[in-house]
Amino acid sequence: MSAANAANSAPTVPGDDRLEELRQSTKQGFFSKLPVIKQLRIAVGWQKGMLVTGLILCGFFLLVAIFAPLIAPYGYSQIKDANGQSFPTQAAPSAEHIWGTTVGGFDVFSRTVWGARTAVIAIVVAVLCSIFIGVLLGLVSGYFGGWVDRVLVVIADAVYSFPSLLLAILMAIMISHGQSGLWAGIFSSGLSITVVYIPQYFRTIRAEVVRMKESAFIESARVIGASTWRIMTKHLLKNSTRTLPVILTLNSSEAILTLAGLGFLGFGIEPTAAAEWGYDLNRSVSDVTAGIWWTAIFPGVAIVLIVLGITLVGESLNDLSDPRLRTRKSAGEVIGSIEDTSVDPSTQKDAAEVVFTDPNAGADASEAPAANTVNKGEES
Amino acid sequence: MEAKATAEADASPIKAKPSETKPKKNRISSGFFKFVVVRFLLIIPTIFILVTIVFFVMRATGDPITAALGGRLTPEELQARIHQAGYDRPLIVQYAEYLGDLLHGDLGTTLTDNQPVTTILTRYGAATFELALLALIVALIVGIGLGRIAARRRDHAPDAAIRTFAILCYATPVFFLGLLLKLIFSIWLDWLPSSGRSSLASEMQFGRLVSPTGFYIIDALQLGEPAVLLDVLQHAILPALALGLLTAGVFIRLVRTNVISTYTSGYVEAARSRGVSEKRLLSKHAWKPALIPIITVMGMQIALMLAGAVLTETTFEWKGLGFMLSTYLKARDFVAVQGIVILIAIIVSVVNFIVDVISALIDPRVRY
Amino acid sequence: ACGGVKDDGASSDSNAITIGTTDKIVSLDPAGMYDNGSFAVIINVFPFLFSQNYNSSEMSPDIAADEGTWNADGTEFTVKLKDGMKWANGHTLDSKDVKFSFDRVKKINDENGPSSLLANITDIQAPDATTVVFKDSVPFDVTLKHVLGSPAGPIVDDEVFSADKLTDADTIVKEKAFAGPYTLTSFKMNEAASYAKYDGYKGLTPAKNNAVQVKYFADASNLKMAVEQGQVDVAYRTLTPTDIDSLKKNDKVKVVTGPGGEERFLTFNFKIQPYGEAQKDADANKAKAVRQAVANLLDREALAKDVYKGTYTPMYSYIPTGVTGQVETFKTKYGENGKPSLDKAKKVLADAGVKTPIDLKLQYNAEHYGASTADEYSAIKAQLEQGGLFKVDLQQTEWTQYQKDRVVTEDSNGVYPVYQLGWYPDYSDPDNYLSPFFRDGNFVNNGYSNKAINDLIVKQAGEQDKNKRLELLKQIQELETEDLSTIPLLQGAQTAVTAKNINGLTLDASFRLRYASITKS
Amino acid sequence: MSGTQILNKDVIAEGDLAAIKNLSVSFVTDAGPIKAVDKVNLTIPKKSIVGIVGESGSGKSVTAKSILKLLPETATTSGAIYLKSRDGSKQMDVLALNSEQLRRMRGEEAAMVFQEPNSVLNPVYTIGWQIAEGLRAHGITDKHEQREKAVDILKKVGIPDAETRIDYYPHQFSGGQKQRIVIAMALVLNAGLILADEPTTALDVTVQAEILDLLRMARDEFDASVLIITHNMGVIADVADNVIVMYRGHVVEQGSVEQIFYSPKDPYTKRLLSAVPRIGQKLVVRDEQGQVIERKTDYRNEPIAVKARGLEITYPGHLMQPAFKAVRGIDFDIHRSEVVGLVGESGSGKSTTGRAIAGLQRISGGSLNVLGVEMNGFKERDFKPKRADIGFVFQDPGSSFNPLMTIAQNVAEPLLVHKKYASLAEARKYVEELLEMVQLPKAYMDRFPHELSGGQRQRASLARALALKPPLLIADEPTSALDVSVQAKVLELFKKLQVEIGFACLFITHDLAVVDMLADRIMVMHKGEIVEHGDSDQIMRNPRDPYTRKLLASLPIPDPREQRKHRAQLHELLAAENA
Ligand SMILES: Nc1ncnc2c1ncn2[C@@H]1O[C@H](COP(=O)(O)OP(=O)(O)OP(=O)(O)O)[C@@H](O)[C@H]1O
Ligand SMILES: Nc1ncnc2c1ncn2[C@@H]1O[C@H](COP(=O)(O)OP(=O)(O)OP(=O)(O)O)[C@@H](O)[C@H]1O
Ligand SMILES: [Mg+2]
Ligand SMILES: [Mg+2]
Repeated sequence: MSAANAANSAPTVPGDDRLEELRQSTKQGFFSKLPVIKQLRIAVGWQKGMLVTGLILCGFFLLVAIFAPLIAPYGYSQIKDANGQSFPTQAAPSAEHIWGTTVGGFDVFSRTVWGARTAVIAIVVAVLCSIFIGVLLGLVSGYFGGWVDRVLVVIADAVYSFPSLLLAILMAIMISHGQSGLWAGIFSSGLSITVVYIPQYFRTIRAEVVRMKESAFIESARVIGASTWRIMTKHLLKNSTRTLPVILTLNSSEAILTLAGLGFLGFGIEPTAAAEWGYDLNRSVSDVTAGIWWTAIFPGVAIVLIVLGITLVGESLNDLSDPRLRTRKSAGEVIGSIEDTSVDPSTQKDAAEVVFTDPNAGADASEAPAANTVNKGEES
Repeated sequence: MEAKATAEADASPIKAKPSETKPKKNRISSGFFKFVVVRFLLIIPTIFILVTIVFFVMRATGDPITAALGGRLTPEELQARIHQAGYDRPLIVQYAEYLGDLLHGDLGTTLTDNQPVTTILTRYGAATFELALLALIVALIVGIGLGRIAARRRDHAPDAAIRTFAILCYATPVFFLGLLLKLIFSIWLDWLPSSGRSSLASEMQFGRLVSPTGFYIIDALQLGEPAVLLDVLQHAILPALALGLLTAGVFIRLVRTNVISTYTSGYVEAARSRGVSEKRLLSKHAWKPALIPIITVMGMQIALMLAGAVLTETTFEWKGLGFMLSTYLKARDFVAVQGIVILIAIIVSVVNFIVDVISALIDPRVRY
Repeated sequence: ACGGVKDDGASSDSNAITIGTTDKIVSLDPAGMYDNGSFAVIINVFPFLFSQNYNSSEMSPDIAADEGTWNADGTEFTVKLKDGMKWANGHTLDSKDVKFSFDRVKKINDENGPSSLLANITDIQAPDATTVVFKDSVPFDVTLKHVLGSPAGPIVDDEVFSADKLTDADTIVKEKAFAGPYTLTSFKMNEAASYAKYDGYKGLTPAKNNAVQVKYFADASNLKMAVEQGQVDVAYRTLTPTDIDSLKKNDKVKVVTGPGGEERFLTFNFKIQPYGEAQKDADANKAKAVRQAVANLLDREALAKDVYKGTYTPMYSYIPTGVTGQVETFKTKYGENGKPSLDKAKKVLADAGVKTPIDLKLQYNAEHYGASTADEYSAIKAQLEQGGLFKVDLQQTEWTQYQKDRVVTEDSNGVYPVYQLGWYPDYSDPDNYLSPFFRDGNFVNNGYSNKAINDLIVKQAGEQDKNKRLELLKQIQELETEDLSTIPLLQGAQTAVTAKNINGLTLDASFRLRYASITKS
Repeated sequence: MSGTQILNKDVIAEGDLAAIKNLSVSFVTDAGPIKAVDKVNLTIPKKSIVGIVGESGSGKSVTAKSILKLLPETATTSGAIYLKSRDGSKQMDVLALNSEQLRRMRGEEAAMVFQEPNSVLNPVYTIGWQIAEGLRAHGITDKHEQREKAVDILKKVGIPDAETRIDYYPHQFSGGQKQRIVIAMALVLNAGLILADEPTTALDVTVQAEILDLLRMARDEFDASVLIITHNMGVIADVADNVIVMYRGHVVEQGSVEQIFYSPKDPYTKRLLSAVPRIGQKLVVRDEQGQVIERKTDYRNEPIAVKARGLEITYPGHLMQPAFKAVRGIDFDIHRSEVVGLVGESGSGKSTTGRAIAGLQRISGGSLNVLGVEMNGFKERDFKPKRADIGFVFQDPGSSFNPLMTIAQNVAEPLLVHKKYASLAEARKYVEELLEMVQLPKAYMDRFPHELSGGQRQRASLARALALKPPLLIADEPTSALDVSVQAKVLELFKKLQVEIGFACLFITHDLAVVDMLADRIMVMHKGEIVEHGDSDQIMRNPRDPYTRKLLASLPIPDPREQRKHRAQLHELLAAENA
């Protein structure tokens, strides 16, 4: 990750990569090198605020998703309580149903909570599948070039330029041909989103690979005689995926919106298979006009918040990984001086002796501590 | 153009120094036209691929006869009708046939309501176009305005507020936003109509037009009735706002990032070192170079806008292509869906093409 | 800028009655439609030989001059037409038009068309200008008059319509090929239509108003807002239960209801239902016990009230309320007075020696039957699971696939053991609720066949004597209630919401909204 | 920082234009704040050229930028920068100016010429517009006047056809022309002080000489003072009147150019001067005992490793561009254990040739025989075993390592690929030896490439190239990314290894002095052709080809007196050429 930073910052801030080294020399735990943690450390001010807000939101929804069975008082398709008493329909929020019930008698709170789980699973399915396929295709296409590349690019561009929701709808109809059980429903939605995102990963990875293919370290691997397979797996794969976290978060939020859109248009997951916010919103449209606000507001706000959270994280990561978009604290205590970044090898123990035929050359150069030479120039 | 350029050179042989390799001043050279033509031809494979994908996917989604009469006729009768319509022939034959028709410019007639697809496209295309245009205006005003403010006040409170607003625009599904807007403006305040493109009365008025354009604003002007125009505008506000804000969210971000990155570039710093004021740096020196990536992404955004239009149009019953598309999809009317998809593909490709040409024109570095 | 404006004042009648609907039109040409939305337009602009009078389920002459007569062996049905009728465009309306209309439906045989309804009619003759003779393959076919009033029955102008292909809406409107209570003055497919009273109509239901305008909505909630905000005077078909419920409380509008012909039912696949014929443990008795247990456990009232808020009513019979011959056999045979009975269900199963709980895969289709179906079926699931007799696995499949999967064919036993179906009648004759379901070669295709019932159905279809026919219908229903090929659940109610100043709106057993009766004060 | 910013009392000595007092600058970085410039004091006399030299990162640019207060928000400054207005009427403390005063000062009193002309010109505006922007900012709003002035200044800096070229976009100019335009932008405002930050680093020597002439013109004709920042002692010797030496954020020495070159006081200055490569200075390496070590064999008797005849290399054109012939039929041989230097200006095809030998670039015509394999139409499969026999050292040591692999992994890569060792663990011992050979301590083995300094990385890169003890090494500008002092060490190491191992070597560089130190023979490339090749002594002292001569004459000698003569020669040569 820090390599990514060094590469990024080199053209804009002079000497920044040397600073990177400096930072490395002050030992840090493995933990702080993890993408998000690292960014969290460098963020300041509003930027930090936005990142933290995003992380809190994401974490919150993740926890809700994981502990849904504990948090939700009822099941997502439960319409009778333990005594066999049917829930009231469209009941206003009350002690039993803190966020009220829907037209079908579902508990809004429970469905909203279970919905988080569906959303998270859908994201994971969609993003994992599309990353896997997209990265693979991008790698192959970018490295080999040729007509396979050209064809893939045209296809990817065609698919990419096609409104994603439409494609997702088509895929949803096609995939949901089979029966839609719990997982089948989630998977079919997830997969229909996948199709939309493969081209995005493909494009990103391919661009990165094409750029890197010409770079010195890939060329040096070629000079060495490394096989194509080795170059792709050892050298290209890891290095080309550094931009993924950002796209990943941004795509996750789009995945949620697509899932909700599918649900809203009635191509999504069945209510008895899982709770899905878009579907709930669809069902609550007529409630809203009848003054029954609680069935729409909660799932709606849940969508907004989870997308907000993910997008905040994604955008912050994006800004923080681009030095031009990153702010730093504006003043503070000086922790190091320029000495630490000197590239003059004379102070380094391993320095080799230099001997020129030039008789003037001062052969010994191991002294010259900088500190006591300050202001020397003033006399002139 | 080439001929003209040489003629110019001949006419002014003032300093005909043959010394250096002199770059042509006139950038619109034959090379540029070659670029335009090649770029234009690239549209064809894109459309071909989309048509192919949609054709096969649509066939895998079922047939319109079952969709319409499945719960009504006996399976034998259904099968007979499917056979009569030829939907049970090998797919590849149907595909070849469809492509053949397509090459003759024949998009076919819809299966579910027997209308020529071209009619559907012109009639509903106008509606979508109107909505997209209005939304684009909203998006551009909000997006560029706020985006530039955010870039200038970067990392201060206004920036954070604008960015959060942008994300919220983007994070709120258009149908939820639509619901809220309807709730507020048509139910509580009762200011604006909740759906449709015009009231029934205006609709009837449009019937009087000899040559309706399908753009209701233009049609209302044609009619010359202020009441109709007002009615049409009132209907357009909410959908345009919903779709426009959705897009504006993306635009804000786009403008902000790109302006910041040009604003911190070498040439802006150099201009600053020559005493150019900050205001001018932002409005000229940083803005125009930022425009190139902005325009490129905005082109892409138009595709997303069409996708957004499906949801917006359904939410507000704006009877445009997106609305019809979801209707025809439900009816498994593959001819209609394919027709609309082709049109969308063409629009998207053409927009991207135009965007490429425009950015080639703006960006003097791109030489052909 | 106003150069391109036509001057016909007809379309801008400020006093017109405005109607909003979520119906969808497929075709304005009768030969190309077999759906409610299109038929709703067609009944108002085309004449029929026979149609139902207000609040009656019997067929009365519309442009026919008499009730029609059968010949001695019941193979020919002769109808006389009224004299001197004209189309709105001035063409004469005579027997040639009638023959032309039916011939072309059969000839065109459009894939979306109603030609299948005319299966019994073998030939039509027009011996003179006011006489039409139908040859029918079923002796004394009691359904014939209904068919003549069904989607296959509109009479069209032979000088405007094409004999062998569909005629497009623009031509029909431009040529004024109308002779029903109204003419269409402007028509925009699925967006708006405006009707003007046709004074030349001499049929059963002449218009009581001068003009009607219809606006087409796609989304019920928008239609609801429109009627609430006074943008339309009448909202008809199909508001959601929630909408209707909230509009009932709104005193700016009236809610008008009437019986509906739509039926919703559960279907058992006789091959693969528990203990079905294709199962390893096939046992006809046990299978029947399972069906009867289900019948005992269903609580129709709860469904109608909780899920549908009265927009559907409980259906305890194979023939819906409002149609002749209905006997509420389910009320007496299963449950307790219309309420579910767990004890009875347990007993039935125990008697047949069925092990409980029974795993039941239940399929439904909200895509086709409306979003509320999801609530309906989760309620049914809860009802069946109530006493622990069943474990229900609810499933849904995309509609076209559903249609393929549900049926039993020569090479497939179908995929769904129990599933949802719905039925919208072609005409409101009891036969239309029996033949399509239980006669051999029916549309349900669930592997059910019962010779006795089949014979009885054939018999009632040719029974001229009303009382005898009623007796036959009762027998059929009772037998079928024992067999339970399907279990009727709900009957649709028609609901319209009108502004306070709208009167005369009639929702009756014709199951259609006829604009003619509406008045505005 | 409140109070008066325009000072009335004289804080700057009579003959001086600017004075910096106790300037300190610190930056906030991801790792925390860092001090980049520490209590710097310096003065800039009127009408003189002051050069600042010092290693990379020593604070030269930061100092220059502070004069215009152009530092980013993350910088904190203390101290004072006093600047006299051109007419001497006003004196100001730059750091205390308010934003409007600052804006007016920028360009009018002091102007900046940046290093990279490509990024400093706005690509989407014509140069005329950009020049006019400066004028506009300083009160000249009349369009005609703006244009007139712009044309005028463009002519002055030697842009031909200024009247028409003024409406061109930056990309339509060559690198040297762009730099002239940037200088024109500074001159047009008639600033008293021109700050030139490495104005020639990106340019070829021939162009560099012209730009330096231009700076002299600024002093002599425009009466401006010029502060020039550079790494290149030759450039200093060529143009500077006064020199400031910076080291690690401090000014270690300031004095006249003669004083610095002939009697440096500070040890760093001495070291710097000694590390500067000079023509005619042969590199001699000694073993631990201080004995000079020499190559045992005479390369002339060795077999030929690389043989090119009529070698042509073409880059295929993309969608729109035509194909580009980068190498146009060249002949050469490289013997075993011989070092052949390949010099030439940027874009002449040097790298392309090197890459072709390494099998990285297909050749399009002629014949190229590398270690017995014909490269015209070669198959990767056939060539693969030979790859073990070829080492390649890249220009940028940083980017030639996989950033996600440790140094040990990177260096062991060729060993593993050619199955000399089965695993990294087994290879470790040998890698250790290799690193020792290039004098990198073991401790660096498990570091990542970016955790090493440039010089260390280049040494590791040498270790990797030599891991398989290849008989042929191609070094593509292996030291041009390094500071002179680091460069000296790497070159020395290189020479030592060459003597020890005796590989044949193609040494690509654009620095004639470097190649002279190292090479047995030299080839001069120009526009894809080899214009001259022969023994290095012969080429350096008796160049026959006019291009070689121009190249040599343009190369500034890091010795002010010599350089003065040398410059006269160059001018003669150019005059002759133009005649
Ligand atoms: N914007 C900045 N943020 C943080 N550190 C910076 C910034 N600009 C410069 N520095 C640091 O200040 C130190 C001095 O930088 P400066 O650019 O003045 O060096 P230089 O002497 O010009 O080097 P070079 O010859 O490489 O241009 C360097 O260590 C650099 O990393
Ligand atoms: N991949 C490529 N595609 C097209 N043209 C190229 C490519 N690489 C180099 N060239 C062109 O070939 C010519 C020779 O390039 P080369 O890199 O060999 O020059 P060089 O002498 O090494 O220059 P430098 O000193 O700047 O490295 C240049 O004009 C360059 O623009
Ligand atoms: Mg610098
Ligand atoms: Mg090179």
